Amino acid sequence: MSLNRRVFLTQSTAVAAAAVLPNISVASDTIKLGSILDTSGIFDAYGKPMDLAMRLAVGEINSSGGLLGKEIEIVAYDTQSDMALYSQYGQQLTRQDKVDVVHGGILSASREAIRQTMRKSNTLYFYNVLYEGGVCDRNIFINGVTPAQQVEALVPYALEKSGPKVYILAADYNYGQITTLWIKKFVQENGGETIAADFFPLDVSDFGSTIAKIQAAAPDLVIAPLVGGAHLSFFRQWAASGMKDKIPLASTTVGVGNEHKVLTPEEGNGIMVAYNYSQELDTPANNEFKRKWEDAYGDSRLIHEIAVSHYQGIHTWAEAVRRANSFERDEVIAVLETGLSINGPAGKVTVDPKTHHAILDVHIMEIENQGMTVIETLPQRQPIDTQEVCDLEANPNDNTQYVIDF
Amino acid sequence: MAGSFSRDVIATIGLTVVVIWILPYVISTFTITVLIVYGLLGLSLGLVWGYGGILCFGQAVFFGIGAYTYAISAINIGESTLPMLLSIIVPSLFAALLGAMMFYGRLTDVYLGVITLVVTLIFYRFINSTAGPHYKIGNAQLGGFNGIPGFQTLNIPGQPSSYIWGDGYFYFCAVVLAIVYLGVSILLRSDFGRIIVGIRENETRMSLLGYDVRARKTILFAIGGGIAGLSGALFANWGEIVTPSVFSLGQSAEIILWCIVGGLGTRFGPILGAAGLSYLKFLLGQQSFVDNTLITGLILVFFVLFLPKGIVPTIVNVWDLKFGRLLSDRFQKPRRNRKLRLNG
Amino acid sequence: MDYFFVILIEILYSIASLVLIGAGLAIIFGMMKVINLAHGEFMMLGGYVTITSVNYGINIFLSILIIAPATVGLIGLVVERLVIRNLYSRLVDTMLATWGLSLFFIGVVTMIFGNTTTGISTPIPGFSIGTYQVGGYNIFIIMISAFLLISAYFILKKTRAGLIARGSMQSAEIASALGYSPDRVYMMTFFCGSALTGLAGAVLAPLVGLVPSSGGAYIAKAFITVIAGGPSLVVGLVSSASLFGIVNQLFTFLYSPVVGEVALLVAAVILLRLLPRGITGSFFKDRL
Amino acid sequence: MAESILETFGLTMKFGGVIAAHNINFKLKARELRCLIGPNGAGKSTFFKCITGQQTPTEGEVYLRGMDTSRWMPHQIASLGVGIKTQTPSVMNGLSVSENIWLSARRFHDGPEAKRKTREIIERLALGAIAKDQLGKLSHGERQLIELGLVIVGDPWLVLLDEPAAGLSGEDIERMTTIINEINKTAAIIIIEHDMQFIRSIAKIVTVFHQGAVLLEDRVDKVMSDPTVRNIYLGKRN
Repeated sequence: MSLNRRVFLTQSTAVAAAAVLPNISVASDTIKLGSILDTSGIFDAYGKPMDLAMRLAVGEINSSGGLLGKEIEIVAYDTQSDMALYSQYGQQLTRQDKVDVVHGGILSASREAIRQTMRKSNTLYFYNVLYEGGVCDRNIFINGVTPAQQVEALVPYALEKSGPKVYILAADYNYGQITTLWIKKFVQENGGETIAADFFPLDVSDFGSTIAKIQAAAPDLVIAPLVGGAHLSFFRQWAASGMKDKIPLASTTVGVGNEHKVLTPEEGNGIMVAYNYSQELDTPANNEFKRKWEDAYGDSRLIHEIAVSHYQGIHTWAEAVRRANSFERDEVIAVLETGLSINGPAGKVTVDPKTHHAILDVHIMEIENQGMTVIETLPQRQPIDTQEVCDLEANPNDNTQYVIDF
Repeated sequence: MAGSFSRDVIATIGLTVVVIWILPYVISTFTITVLIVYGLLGLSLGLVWGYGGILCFGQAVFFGIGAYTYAISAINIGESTLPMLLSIIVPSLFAALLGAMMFYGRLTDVYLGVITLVVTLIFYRFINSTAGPHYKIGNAQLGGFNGIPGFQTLNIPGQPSSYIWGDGYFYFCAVVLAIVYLGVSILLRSDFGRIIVGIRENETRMSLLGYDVRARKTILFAIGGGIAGLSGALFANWGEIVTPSVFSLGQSAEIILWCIVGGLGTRFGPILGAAGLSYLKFLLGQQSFVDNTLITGLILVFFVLFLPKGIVPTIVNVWDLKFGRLLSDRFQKPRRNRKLRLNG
Repeated sequence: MDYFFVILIEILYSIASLVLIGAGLAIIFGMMKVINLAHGEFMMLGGYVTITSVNYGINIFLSILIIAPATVGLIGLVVERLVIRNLYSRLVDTMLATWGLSLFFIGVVTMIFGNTTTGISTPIPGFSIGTYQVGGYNIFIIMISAFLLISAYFILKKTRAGLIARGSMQSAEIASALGYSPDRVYMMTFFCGSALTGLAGAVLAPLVGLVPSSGGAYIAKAFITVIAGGPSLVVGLVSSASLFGIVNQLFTFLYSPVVGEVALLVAAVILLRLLPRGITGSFFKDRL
Repeated sequence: MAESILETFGLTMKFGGVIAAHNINFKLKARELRCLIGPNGAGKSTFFKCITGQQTPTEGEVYLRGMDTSRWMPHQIASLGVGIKTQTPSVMNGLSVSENIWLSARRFHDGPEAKRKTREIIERLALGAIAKDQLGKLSHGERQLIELGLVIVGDPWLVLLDEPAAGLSGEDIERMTTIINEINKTAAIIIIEHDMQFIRSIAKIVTVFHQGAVLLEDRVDKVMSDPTVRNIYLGKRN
């Protein structure tokens, strides 16, 4: 870790030296918001609603007079679910289009592909997606929930509803690995026991032997942070083998991309989840948001967790600009770091000054007839995982994605 | 093998100068850089397939090994010179090993395709499943699906804090491509190169003439692997992150597509194909009217059906028909003497 | 003991699904020496046809067993007439063209259905062996595969169509000597191969979440199974599917699905290195 | 009696269930010219392939100049000084005549010498006018001749010719005969042929293959008048 950091520091000083290019902002009537999302290719189920949410948010701001009297101009690129295009369009946004802020990135790999570019070019960057946590960089603001925020809420509830023996099935990448560590930690703290954890690459779609293995191990609860289309097969095969009514399921991912709407009620009902948002959230703010969405696009069933995070991220930025009365990166960051809050469709969202992550409401929910019914709401949860390793107030030059050691 | 070598050198230098001076007015240098890197990758398969007749479905493996070798060694060493060299050596050794296994096992055609395809898949699967904290080489965490970000990027040899980036990196890549292109030209003009072309034309005959076909194919395969590895390292430096997608079948497939569209059996064709199609992909990303994959697919089918030789050879043919005839009229050959005669 | 049965069923299921995945490709490759790289997309189309027709309220078994194969067969026919026909005996070109088609189909399906995962649930409930629950649909897949293999064997062995098919596999001239234009034989072959592929995609659809790029997961496996099987159609398919199915499942049970997949791939490399002409190129010669 | 440069002992080649060559014992002396005849599928071409290493015999051995080469690779055998012209011309169709010849010359000679040798062969076979032409565009007869050119560049001491006269006109056959006699001054030759006229004009001893085995080996006139041979092979033709 220490060497990593040394490298980063030398790198960033060199970059700072090289990046003293004059950033002359020509007075104009618009300001540019860069958007970089996969709106085609295999991740477009996440990206398309995010794109719609972004346009909705910008539309609202513009129709109420813009920001500081200027209209927001969207500069959007479709990265086609190709990580190489992130680097390319990231450069395009910062060097050629010279945007004032960038919102976007979906997978962690895509964020890491552009994060340094944004940092080097002093372009404020918002990443508004549920992810594995640990990014510590003063130039980025992260608006999605992190594993600890979810797991801290989900595990005690799920353990109480089932029993102490837990079997974990996780997607084999950073998110899955890190989430698994947090699950293990909270299972232990709540008096349970993790009897096994299996990891699956994102394209595994045959879970037959795994289901047999689970039965041999006979857990009381299966927690499944599985990701993507192929992994959805697990829930289907689990139900098909008749296991669904025997061992309860919990997940930190089903529903993020509206997966629960693909599963039939027989397959999905009863899966326990914990997120910041649900379409079934019956609050004035959410009903208002859904109404606006329907007015703009018709079908509000497309709305999902990260589309809402994205929407909230854009409003957070806009609010900070208003309060700073400036588009300058440093002034906007300074305002954000005061612990700025906004009220979004999913409730109050507050910027955590130490980590630049979000303090937000987490709802424990159960999937019911292709919807997510809220069981319990835990207000204003701290991003405790990232807080353990990251303190930007103390180390403003930090530029690392930490992996939390247990 | 038409044209003299000196003409090649002049053309290469001329083209490089055009790319460096004029193209940046049209396309941003950052984008041209990656087009150049892909051009280099296209050239590597263009050499192996177009001149050696080896259809490798897994050229991306060497690209990926190059990129990962660079990233891993750059994190551990903290300076870029040795990692650059390693990213050529390691993939080319691996290619030599794989090539020896295939060619000495007398595998051809379809079976060669299957093996290279399967090796690609193995790497892709393996690298994708290295998210766990125990997958660590020295200080470098392999990172699974998310890849490796934040490694030391290219610096002036011996000065780890003097980075070559931005426009400087663009010039660097352009010059690398020009050098490799000339290197390939020299190789193809050498006896080895001409023998390789003979093997492409008729492997059986060449072995019946006494050439050890297996060894030569292995060497060529290793050279191609090295070039692909170099382009992988350049790609890593450009994107400042490496992810398992460099090993994906899609990546391998794209390289084949570049060669087909640009033209096999030429050096310039695959480079043009790579740069052209990647730029097209980049442009298509700015519209959402038609699905990109669909267009790529149609281009491929169209070329196989109607322009199976690719763009560059077709243009050359048309050129020859138009202007070549004038020349050959002037230097009309004496009428063929069809009589078989035995002198001495 | 119960656990042993569960494992046995999983292994059989694994073999059966490899047979299903490989069957269409094997027929087209065996008879026409065409490697159809759009094979995975034909399966994906079979899946989408099934899901769409089920969503329109058509009986699921009707959709799987009749509608999907027929539709994909027809698509195959069109593809053969428009593209493949022009490329016979150009192995590499057919591979490239069909690969282009695969991208084309992915694009078309994406434009129609989007990239969102879709799926239907399995129509057959699970049952228990001792204390274990097993998917009933897995048994259905095993039965379908067995049925396909047995009928393929008898058709090839006993019927006139089988005779023509076997003749064409030896050389196109034999078919014309029997009084059939190779052109028509090829057309029929491609139709049958595509229909079978569509069936495979349809049968597997209820077990997986389907996206337009799902085909990619199948093509490599199908390719490996068929090539490793070697020249004999039925015996080759069964022997390589068995080998890979067993290797895959054993390693999956012992370690994890990743190790299982990698073990399968490594087994394929070793096999082709030792038997460059596939299993039936060296053993079980002159069988079907 | 001169030493044998080629000997096979019990050479047998099986493909699956089919026996293509069965227990062939064969001897050839230096600078001998031998013809192999026999109906299609008699195992003549398989016999050639076993000598050149294109196929590894299932059983038995091949000795070339006293060395057991049964398990050698084709290029190793070719490097000894064995050349073959295959049944259909096997040449580099995409390359020019001089490139083809050069490729053969380069195998045995270094840079400048290879070039000199290429020019020499082109002149010797009177190919100057078509030296720059692509082989794929030439006639069958021209390609036959060029393939022969490829074979003789390396000054082999054993040359195998699989149907050299097939598809040639009468005039060209005469020339082919001259070339073969020329090669025969320095090398032993085995020729597979069906053209009896041609065989009569060229061969002294003929070996008859039938169903993968050697049926008979004798002087050409004796073979031609042998009733069994006439029955199985010539009978159908005459």
